[in-house]
Amino acid sequence: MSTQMQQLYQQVILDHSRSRIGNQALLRDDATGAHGFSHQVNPTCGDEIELETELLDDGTIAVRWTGDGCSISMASASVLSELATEASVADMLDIEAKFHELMHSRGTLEADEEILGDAAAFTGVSKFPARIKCALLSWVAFKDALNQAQTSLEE
Amino acid sequence: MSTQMQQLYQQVILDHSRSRIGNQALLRDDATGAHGFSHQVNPTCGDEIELETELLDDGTIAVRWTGDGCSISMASASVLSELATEASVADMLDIEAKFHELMHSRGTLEADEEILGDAAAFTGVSKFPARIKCALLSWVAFKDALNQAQTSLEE
Amino acid sequence: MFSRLRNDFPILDTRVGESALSYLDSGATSQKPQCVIDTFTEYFQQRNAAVHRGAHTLAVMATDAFESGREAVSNLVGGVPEQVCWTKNATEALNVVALGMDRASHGFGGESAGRFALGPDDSIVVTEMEHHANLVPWQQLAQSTGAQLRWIPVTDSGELDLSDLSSIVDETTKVFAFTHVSNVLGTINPVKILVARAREVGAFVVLDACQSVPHMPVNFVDLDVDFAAFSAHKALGPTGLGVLWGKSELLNSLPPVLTGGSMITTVTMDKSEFMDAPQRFEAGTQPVAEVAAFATAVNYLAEVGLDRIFDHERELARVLLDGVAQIPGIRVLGAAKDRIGTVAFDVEGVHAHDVGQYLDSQGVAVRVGHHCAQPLHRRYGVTASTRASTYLYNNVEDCERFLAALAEVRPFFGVQ
Amino acid sequence: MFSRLRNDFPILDTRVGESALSYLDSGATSQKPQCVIDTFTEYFQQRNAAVHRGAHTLAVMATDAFESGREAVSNLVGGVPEQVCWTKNATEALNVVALGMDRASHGFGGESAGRFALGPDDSIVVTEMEHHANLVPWQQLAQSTGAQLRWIPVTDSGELDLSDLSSIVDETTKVFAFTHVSNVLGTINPVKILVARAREVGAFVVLDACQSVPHMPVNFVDLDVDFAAFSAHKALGPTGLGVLWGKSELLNSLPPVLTGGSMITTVTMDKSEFMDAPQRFEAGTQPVAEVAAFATAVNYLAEVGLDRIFDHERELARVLLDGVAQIPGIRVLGAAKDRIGTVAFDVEGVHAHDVGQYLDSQGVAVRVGHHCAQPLHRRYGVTASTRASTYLYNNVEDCERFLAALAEVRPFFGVQ
Ligand SMILES: Cc1ncc(COP(=O)(O)O)c(C=O)c1O
Ligand SMILES: Cc1ncc(COP(=O)(O)O)c(C=O)c1O
Repeated sequence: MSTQMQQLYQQVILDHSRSRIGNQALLRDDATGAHGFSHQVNPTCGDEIELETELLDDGTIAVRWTGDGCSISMASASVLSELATEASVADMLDIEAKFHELMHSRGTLEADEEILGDAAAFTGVSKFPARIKCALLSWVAFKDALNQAQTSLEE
Repeated sequence: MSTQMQQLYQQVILDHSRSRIGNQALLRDDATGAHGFSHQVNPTCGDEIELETELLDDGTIAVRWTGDGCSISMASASVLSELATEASVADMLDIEAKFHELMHSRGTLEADEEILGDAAAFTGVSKFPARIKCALLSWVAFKDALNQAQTSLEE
Repeated sequence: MFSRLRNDFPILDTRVGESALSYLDSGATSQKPQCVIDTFTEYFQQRNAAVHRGAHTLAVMATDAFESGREAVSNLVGGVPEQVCWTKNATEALNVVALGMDRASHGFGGESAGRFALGPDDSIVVTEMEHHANLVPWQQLAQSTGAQLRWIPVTDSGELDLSDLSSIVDETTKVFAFTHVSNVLGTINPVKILVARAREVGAFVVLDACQSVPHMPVNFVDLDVDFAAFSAHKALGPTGLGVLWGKSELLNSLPPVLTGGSMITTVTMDKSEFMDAPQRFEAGTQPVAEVAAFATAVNYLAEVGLDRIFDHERELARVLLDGVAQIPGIRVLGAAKDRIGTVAFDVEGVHAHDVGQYLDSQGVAVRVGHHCAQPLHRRYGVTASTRASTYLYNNVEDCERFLAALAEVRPFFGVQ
Repeated sequence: MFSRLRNDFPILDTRVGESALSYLDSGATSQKPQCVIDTFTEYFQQRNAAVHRGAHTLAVMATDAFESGREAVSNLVGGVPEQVCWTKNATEALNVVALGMDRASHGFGGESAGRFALGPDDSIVVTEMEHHANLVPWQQLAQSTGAQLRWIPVTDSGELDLSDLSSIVDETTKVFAFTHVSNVLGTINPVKILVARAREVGAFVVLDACQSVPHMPVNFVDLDVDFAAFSAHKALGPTGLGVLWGKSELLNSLPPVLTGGSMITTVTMDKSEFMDAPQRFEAGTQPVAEVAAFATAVNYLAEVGLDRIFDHERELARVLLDGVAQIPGIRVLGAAKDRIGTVAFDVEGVHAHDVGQYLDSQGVAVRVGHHCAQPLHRRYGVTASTRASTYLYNNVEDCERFLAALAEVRPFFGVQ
């Protein structure tokens, strides 16, 4: 097995791809409080995710999602959901930006594990251009949904 | 000067391209007897010819044409007109077939001067694929117009 | 002979990381023999020029190369050179037909184009196994004209379900467009039966021959189709070139879609008149070097013999299918007997993307995703599959390397 | 430097019969430097695969090559890579805009496409010097929508006659399509003035940049055009590739014309949704090897510098014009000061075909005919002309050989 493959499929990723934190029924219209929803499709492979964010009173974000996709995309959604339970909105936006940057680094950046947590395990993905979109799919949905949640709060 | 050029631009051709037998006003609706008309365009260069045939009582064909084109196409129309004044319809169809064959021979056929007369001078043209259409333009018009003249006779 | 000709394809000797390459993605695009690559070099070094409009020597040589490509193709698929129109890919070719009919339906092309006009009382029939290229343009035509879009369903075993053929293709049907061979299932469809039904109701037949022409002997005249499309790049030829083949009389009355230079006779500021096929559909500077290279490819295919290629690939298909059947947790999509060397499958518990990635790490190149056939995948309850597809340069070793790697996929991802 | 780079073009060393070659037909198509030819070889030998949809290593390399082509082009002409859509030639690019508007006029593309809809109260404006590629598609659009087609006339000196600009381009004008540089006259049009007028009336600007991008520095963002088109083959690149450049917001709301694989997000049997630009306009397998080769060409051009190429060709133009003026019986079409190295002319008493044939016999390759600009030729009272056109690899010797041969034409045909 090549080291690249081991870097790509870290055990953390394989675990998350199976455990899938946040992978649960969406509340949709039943959700209370400030929430947002996003549906993202990766047209090159048909992978998709539906993701819902809810701004909680303690300042963290509840993330729920359902989706169909490869281990990278599913693990990424799971890691995202886990991070959200412990981070403030500002922290999550920071993590999102750092993760985005990491994914486009083509393996040249080192991940800040302190900030990225389990998401640091995706460092190897950045060397596989065809898989970057997989890793980012849930994050794109998250940013979109969060944006809506914040907007609904302002109204 | 290359021999190919001399073969292409035989003196006969240059002479015909200037004297232009048959190059005269068309009678159009004023024509009497069995006649036909054809308009042909060479889309690659915009050359065109309008050609009229009239079946004469002596069995020959009067050819009148106006056109705009290169020396090859103009000389070809002139030679055609000249041949028509002395040939029967059957002879002309034979000449047309032989000329057509000669033009597509890529220089491999020898022209039958007995039958083709001045048209034999076009042998060199067949080695210039881009010029074959020039040589054939008036003949295509002739065949088309003659066909019409014959049809009008039958009616 | 097939073991020898492998040497003609230099890319097959490249390495993927530390592994040798087993290229099993020819359904997407084929690799090129050195002679095809050399034709490019030779063309650009010795006879590159704009075709048709030139009197100079280079232009004459370029025109020769261009026109002899038509001859090579018509020798391959039947008919005369004038029936071969160049497009940029098969997708454009199919669009030219669908959009030409669209234009005919909106009054273009005069009286002779009237036969191509569709309206709300008409229907268009496709199949559930179509590549998007032979589906979306017909959806667009239906939307534009109000015609109804219908389709022949696919059975569990990956064949067309013809039980309702005569009610799906009926008197309202103006166009029947279907693929000769499925790019996912590998199934070879019974063209003659489908054409016969189209003839009964007077529908035009449009054949997507993308996956047949490269892999088996095909003659469009014998098949009696009205239009057919395929791509050079899947048949040892270059990218950037496709073929629209049609019956001359139909081509000459179908309104052109792309207009401009080299397809007109007379242009005034107000109005233009169009040439007959093939130029009618060849607006602007054409892929001339590509045509020259494709002529070389077609001659190469003819020399090997498409019947022999077909047999060779059928053998590889058997190796693939037998091998895959031995590996637990693999579901092959479709099970047609009449097929080419294309096998798509679902690996239980592992997404196709991950399957493909693992195979790639072993030097085995396959395709993953929906293969531009989303409805067909939906039919089988999946959004994506993994597809191995062969060509004349593949050998049993390629298949075995693929099978060995595939057997390791579920263990690697911890699925049992 | 220009004398050295001539060695990069192998075809320039070939012979025409017994003569050396002076290639003065770059207005039709350019010759290719060896590095562009090598890119083809390298691509097909080392990284050929279908792009985007593949997880395997070859597919990733092919995708990289393909996408880096967009970057090279956007560096050349301005904007970002997503504004660069690949087509098969400039003609297709212009058609995609005109036909996209046609489809918008027939209800395609939803609300956001409404701005592209034309009707009988609207007008489309072109010029009398357009190549058929930028005229016929607009005629078709006018015919399809009932819009009026108008044009800016050309003066005797070969420039646009702008005296009635504000009445020709008026409040009814939805599209103003014009060429940056005439392919016959060599005239460089005052784009900024024309764009300014279009902006006053809210018309979309479509620029035919076929003859400008290869020969001078051009930045579509600075010029503030909405859409622009050019071909790779005229700019040292391969055949089979063109560029449609547009403002992103406009590209994303223009209905696509060619539909099929790789340009959709979701497809059901009934309905499809389309991606944004550039994929929106790239249905089917794209000319990938061609894009890779064109990236090499663009980098080559950038290295030489388009400002220097422009100066070099302007010098050659002067040599040509001065020389032709010395030869009796030659009438040059147009006399614009602001021009590229393109000179078209009529030889009194000798048809252009014969002129070209004679020049070819001396190894000088020029173009003869109407150069896909019949209305412009009619404007000058001729059906055909002879055109010499330069590029960076031409030198003064080419011009002198051309002039020497031209001087012999009338004597050879016995005209005085
Ligand atoms: C000004 C102009 N516009 C459009 C075209 C058409 O380009 P293409 O034939 O590459 O589509 C050309 C060249 O033929 C041209 O010179
Ligand atoms: C069956 C089938 N039809 C159509 C196409 C489209 O061909 P292209 O992408 O070359 O236009 C393909 C290949 O992608 C195919 O396999």
